[in-house]
Amino acid sequence: MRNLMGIINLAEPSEGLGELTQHRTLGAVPFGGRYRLIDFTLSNMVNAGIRNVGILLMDRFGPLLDHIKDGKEWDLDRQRDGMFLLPPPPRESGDGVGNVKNLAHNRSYLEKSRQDYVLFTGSNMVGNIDYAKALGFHQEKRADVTVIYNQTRNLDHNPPYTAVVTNEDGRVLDIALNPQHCTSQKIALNMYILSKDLLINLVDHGAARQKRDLFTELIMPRLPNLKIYGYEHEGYVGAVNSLKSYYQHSMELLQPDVWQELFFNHGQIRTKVKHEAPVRYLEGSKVSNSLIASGCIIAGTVENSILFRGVQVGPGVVIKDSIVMQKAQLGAEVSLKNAILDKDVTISAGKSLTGDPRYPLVISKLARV
Amino acid sequence: MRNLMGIINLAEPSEGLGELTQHRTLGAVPFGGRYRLIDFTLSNMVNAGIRNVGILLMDRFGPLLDHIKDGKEWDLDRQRDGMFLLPPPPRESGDGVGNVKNLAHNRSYLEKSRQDYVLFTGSNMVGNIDYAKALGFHQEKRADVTVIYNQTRNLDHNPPYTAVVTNEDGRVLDIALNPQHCTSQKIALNMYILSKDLLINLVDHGAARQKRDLFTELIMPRLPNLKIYGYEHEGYVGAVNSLKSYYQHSMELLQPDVWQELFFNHGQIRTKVKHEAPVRYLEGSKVSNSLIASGCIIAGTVENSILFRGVQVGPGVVIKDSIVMQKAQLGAEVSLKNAILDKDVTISAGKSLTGDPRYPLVISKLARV
Amino acid sequence: MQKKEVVAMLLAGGQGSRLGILTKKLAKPAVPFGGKYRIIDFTLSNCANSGIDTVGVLTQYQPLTLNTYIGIGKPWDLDRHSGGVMVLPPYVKEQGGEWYKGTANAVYQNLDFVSGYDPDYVLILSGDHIYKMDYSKMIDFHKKKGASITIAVIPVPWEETHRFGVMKTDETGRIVEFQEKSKQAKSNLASMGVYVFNWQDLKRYLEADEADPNSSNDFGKNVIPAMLGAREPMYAFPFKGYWKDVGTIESLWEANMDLLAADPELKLNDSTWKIFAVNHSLPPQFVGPTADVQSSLLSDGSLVMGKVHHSVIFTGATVAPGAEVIDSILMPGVRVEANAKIHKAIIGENTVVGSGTHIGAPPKAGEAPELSNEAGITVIEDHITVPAGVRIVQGTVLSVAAWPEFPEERIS
Amino acid sequence: MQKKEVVAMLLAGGQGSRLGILTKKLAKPAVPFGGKYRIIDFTLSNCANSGIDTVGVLTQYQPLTLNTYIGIGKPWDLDRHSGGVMVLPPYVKEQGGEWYKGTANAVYQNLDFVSGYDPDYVLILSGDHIYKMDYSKMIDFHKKKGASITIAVIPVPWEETHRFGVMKTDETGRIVEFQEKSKQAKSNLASMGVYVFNWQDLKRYLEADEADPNSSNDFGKNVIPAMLGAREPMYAFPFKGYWKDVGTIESLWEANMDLLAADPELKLNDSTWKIFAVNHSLPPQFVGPTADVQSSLLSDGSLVMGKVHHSVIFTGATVAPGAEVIDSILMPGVRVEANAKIHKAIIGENTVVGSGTHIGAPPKAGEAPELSNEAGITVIEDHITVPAGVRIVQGTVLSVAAWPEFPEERIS
Repeated sequence: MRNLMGIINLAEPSEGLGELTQHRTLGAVPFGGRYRLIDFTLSNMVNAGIRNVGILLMDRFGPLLDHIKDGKEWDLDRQRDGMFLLPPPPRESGDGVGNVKNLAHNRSYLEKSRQDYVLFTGSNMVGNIDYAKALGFHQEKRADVTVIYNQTRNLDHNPPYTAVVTNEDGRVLDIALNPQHCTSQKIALNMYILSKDLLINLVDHGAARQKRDLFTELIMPRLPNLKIYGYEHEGYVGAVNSLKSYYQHSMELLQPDVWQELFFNHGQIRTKVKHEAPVRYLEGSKVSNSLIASGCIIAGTVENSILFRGVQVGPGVVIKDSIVMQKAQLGAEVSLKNAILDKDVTISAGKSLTGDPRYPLVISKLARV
Repeated sequence: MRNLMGIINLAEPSEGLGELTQHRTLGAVPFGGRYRLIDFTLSNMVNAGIRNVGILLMDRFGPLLDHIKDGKEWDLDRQRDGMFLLPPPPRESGDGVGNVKNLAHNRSYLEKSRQDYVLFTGSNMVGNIDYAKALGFHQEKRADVTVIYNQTRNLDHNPPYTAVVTNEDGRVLDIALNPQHCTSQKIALNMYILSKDLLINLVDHGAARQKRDLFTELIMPRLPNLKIYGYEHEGYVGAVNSLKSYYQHSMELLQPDVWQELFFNHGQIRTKVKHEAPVRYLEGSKVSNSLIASGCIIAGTVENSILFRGVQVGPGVVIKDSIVMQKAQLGAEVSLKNAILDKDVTISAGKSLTGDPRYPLVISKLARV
Repeated sequence: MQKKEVVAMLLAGGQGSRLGILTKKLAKPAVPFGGKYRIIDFTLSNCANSGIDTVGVLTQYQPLTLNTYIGIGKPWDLDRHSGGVMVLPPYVKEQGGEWYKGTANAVYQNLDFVSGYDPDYVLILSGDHIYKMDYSKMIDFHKKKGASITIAVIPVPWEETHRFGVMKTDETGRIVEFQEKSKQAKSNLASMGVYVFNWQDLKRYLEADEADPNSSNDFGKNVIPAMLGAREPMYAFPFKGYWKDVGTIESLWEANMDLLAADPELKLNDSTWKIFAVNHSLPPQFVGPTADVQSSLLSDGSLVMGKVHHSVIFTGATVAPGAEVIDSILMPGVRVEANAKIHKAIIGENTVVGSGTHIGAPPKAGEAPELSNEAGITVIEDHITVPAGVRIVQGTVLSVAAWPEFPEERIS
Repeated sequence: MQKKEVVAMLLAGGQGSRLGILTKKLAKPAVPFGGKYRIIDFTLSNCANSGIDTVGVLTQYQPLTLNTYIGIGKPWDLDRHSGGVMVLPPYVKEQGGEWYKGTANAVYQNLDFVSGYDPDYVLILSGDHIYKMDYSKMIDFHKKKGASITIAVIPVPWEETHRFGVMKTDETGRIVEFQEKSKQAKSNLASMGVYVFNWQDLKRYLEADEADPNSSNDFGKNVIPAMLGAREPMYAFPFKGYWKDVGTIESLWEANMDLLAADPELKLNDSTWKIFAVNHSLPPQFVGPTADVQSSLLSDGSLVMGKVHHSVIFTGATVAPGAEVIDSILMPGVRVEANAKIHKAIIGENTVVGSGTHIGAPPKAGEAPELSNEAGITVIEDHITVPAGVRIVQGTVLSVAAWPEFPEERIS
């Protein structure tokens, strides 16, 4: 896999996550009790043997940098290859610049990289995807671009999404963005493989023509001219692009088969290390069907929930169907249902907060309720 | 020194360095054969026992991040304290935001830090300054703010500069920015110590009133109300804020006493490690009064010059009074005088480039001449 | 090399033979403890939290796991350009090689390492105690007293004094008498095996001790009595707080159980004095729909579907539905299958307990454990599979090597 | 632990006694070489550049400098979560401890370490050769041949064959005969001490070798002849390029001088095959106004005001005005004072050569060097001060311990 490099694009829209992305880029959103979203993509890459990963930075990257540091946790602190932070170009106006300009600004990094193939991905996919197999497919098909997709069970997709239609050989016949009437069960995962030369060509062409998005503005219009193939990832995958999908995919971790597949069946999902004590369950604690991160101390009730590091659940506290991030302070008799508490939230004694599974209640970072 | 933290402000003006700062922040400007400007300030801090350093990022920080990584070279990759990258707030308009807003945006970092005192500096000072002594002075005088200054021999300063006047006790009586008629030989080094509480108060006050610069807009106007002292750094120091001063301070390194004082008399100046071979001097090479970084191969003539890593000086090449950065490719018989070549420059055979000591010729990064 | 005020020398070479099968392939300081730690984490974290940044770790017995674990000391902030942690095994010199003969000899053989830092003080530590201690306070005390050696002491119950070296001190704290494991103790202040020496005094006494052919080259037996005999200024530094030597199966089990108290004396969650350890990227623990967890510690990557009461569950251990684990310790990666029962036992790393098997079963009439154990704690070797449906009587020490006919005869 | 296709075992335990005072406090692989490297850098860099990421380093003699130097292997990209570099000293097991008896025994005692990675192949290396080699090509060759062992070989001049183990091969490259340091060599293909073994074969032969009480437990003397006797498929992998055993003062000096050729066979500046080393934050070298530097290598932090011709100047060494250094090696931190002369000499680390002193002076009539040395290379011990105005005759080996009356009598 020495011949594949990865580029993780952080310049992707994240408005759908509301307060969760107010101060952080999408890849830095905490997920699954101790991770951040980018951990899955980064770990998948490293597990596939990728040793050269560029990260296209956009704004709100502070928490992300603090999380990934020099890439040591992913064995990417290397003398040769390794992890590279690719800063955006200085902005001309107040709005985002898009990934094409960002890539163009970092063209010399692309040129200098020794690998022939590039895996270009977003940072919001939760899954354990075998990129080595995907590259094998790409090479076997002699494809120009290989789009990785997942087969879903239904046709009721939540935008934003990209549907693809392929023939039996895997050749992509159609690509559609958020179609009103979707007839395909194949949903692209915002990750594709192409040769470095093609990528540089597309970027050069696009940058000179004020294009912003590599996939929609430069690859999609070339469907007739390029050999675009679809590679199916058959396992679990969740795309986090809205509060609803964040909540839904979080809750799916509570299915033992998903927990097992994501974290144990394939390579490890690595993340930044923190020094926390094991979880203390006190006498009388009632915990069921929950993921609990280290450093928690639990005397109360936790059901169908995810607790991040260092949450204290006093006696009388009841947490159901909720996600509670790091260091939340919950007063006596607090009750939560269908809620998402961002980091360092304080809830005063006796409060009862209830959201809806489709519209979970979100409490922003550092809030005091 | 566990009670002093450092903040390095990269949000400082750098237009004076022209092409050298086109793609990099001032602190990332290569200096002295193998360093970047920020190495001096960072190393001085660490040598004084400072273990918590925040770096206020602005724009063009790519090369800087690549250089300092997680701070390991400065022993700042720590479980407690360490190095923190402080990103700027999202910009409202196209122009810079100033260090006050930047500090305000990172207020929680300041609050969480365990130290009582803050050393606030720029990134453009070349020197070996004992900050531990400066803090001792600050505490002994019970000062509110201690400004570190250097005594110069003449009154002909190059703007930008800040002149201070002190009484015998060291109390600052006057501060002036670029005065037309300067009567003081005491030039402030853009580094000062104050308590963390005072810093937070000033930032809170200033941020709410759209102030941009901590020193000129918040500290200077309070000269009548605050106990401001001046601490004299007695050794060598160079402030790099223009091409002329860049060239001048570079050339000063060729004085053996300056080389000795900067690099050997006090603590080490640390920098990012690169794997380069020892310098090869071939038969017939003529090198005198020059600093040569590792990886160079020399057959020609080098006089009063600084060669960065991996420069090849073929037979017939003559380099005088010049600064040649990393990996320059010089064709046969090339001759340089009073020139500054940025990284990866190619000069074709036979060319002769000559600048003036006060107006050195600068060739930008990656240029082909 | 840069001068250092203090260099710590951590004795981690002991086999810990009283821990039996737990230290067959592992030095005692590397034995897992408290759900996610190893014993040595407590001493190394004390160094980190006390600002000691130069530590030599003296190893000799089965050091591979320990060496790998310590690495360059990153988790304890000991990966420093100047100083940091250095593992010091015995080695061959021009005159040949020699194993470490005793605690004092181990330090003696590494005097060159210490000299390199030209320290004022040397802190001698052992790697097999569970406690939190600010060594910088002890060093301040040592300086203030002008001592040549300061020994940390803790009061122990009088009936246990015979297990320790005890100090008799005068009203200023100066040590006037030292008794090593005596039946007629004159004091209940036990040495914790933590010493601060003036570097020059340490060097002098170690050289003298080495020159004495009758010495067993041990700090407690030889060096300290010699210093007392020479009327050196020796002081006792009183320590308050939790301290436990986990040198036996019983004390190791007890120290783990101590963590499960409603308000444990040794707090692992204290953010001002963290216990650092090598952390692995394991997912958060999963407590299943049918779980019942009470008064227990659980670590990352564990999965509990059954009942866990008053137990310590290490990283990656799993407890299947219907199984119960009570008053027990499951080391990393242990797998307890459905309906198995584990009572008052220590299950070694990565061992599988088959479904329905009962470990720590009360003996039937006339039945005795195969290999008896103090205090009735059942211990199961690491990396083995105990088949389904087996009954293992309480107090058994199950090692496959020592009990080759296992397990057929024991299937109930 | 994760499976690895290849595990490398690097033999670094030897004293290197033929290097004399250069290895008094230092294992041979840690001896400085080439201006900024240590000998072991070449082998470790070969591993890094060949994609070998799991390396055990077997140490025994004076390992402190080597251990500190290797650390967790960061400069060679060997600080990995899975695999990486691990220093393996001799250790005490349940049955007691045993020093490494020979190269084969050293690996035998660490079979557990290797097993942990369940490798297909084991690469045996030594830490005292200067060369650049892509081991992955040798492993490919080994696989293609279906060999049980592949031995890297290099042609040597026929008159030197008696110094090596030589292989006679058939036309397919299969080894048909092996002669260890024989005077009647039948081939000039010398073994480089680089072996690829099938893991299972290695294990089997090491266990058999260990069981043989008459074996000296050495790969060259025992294991390889035993395999040849059993008609195992053994192949020779021909290596082209620079390779040098730097086991003597003379060969160490020569190998350094080889780097000074106008077009050296071993290129240090090749960016596709970098030699990695621990780098220190030292300033660029300063070549002063009065300097004259020709055909030399100079490293970071060095300062030259005098004449340096055809010499290797290590990090931090200084040459004062008027001094001259010719055909010599100045180890790290050496200080040559004004007007001193150094000819064809190796000056040990941090030694000071006083002003006007002449090292390597041609003998006057009837004068002979105090302690003679092959090839007339003068060697000065590390960390000493040679006073001003001394004359040291060429070929002297100057060790203060061996020559206590130094230096008074020698002042000219």
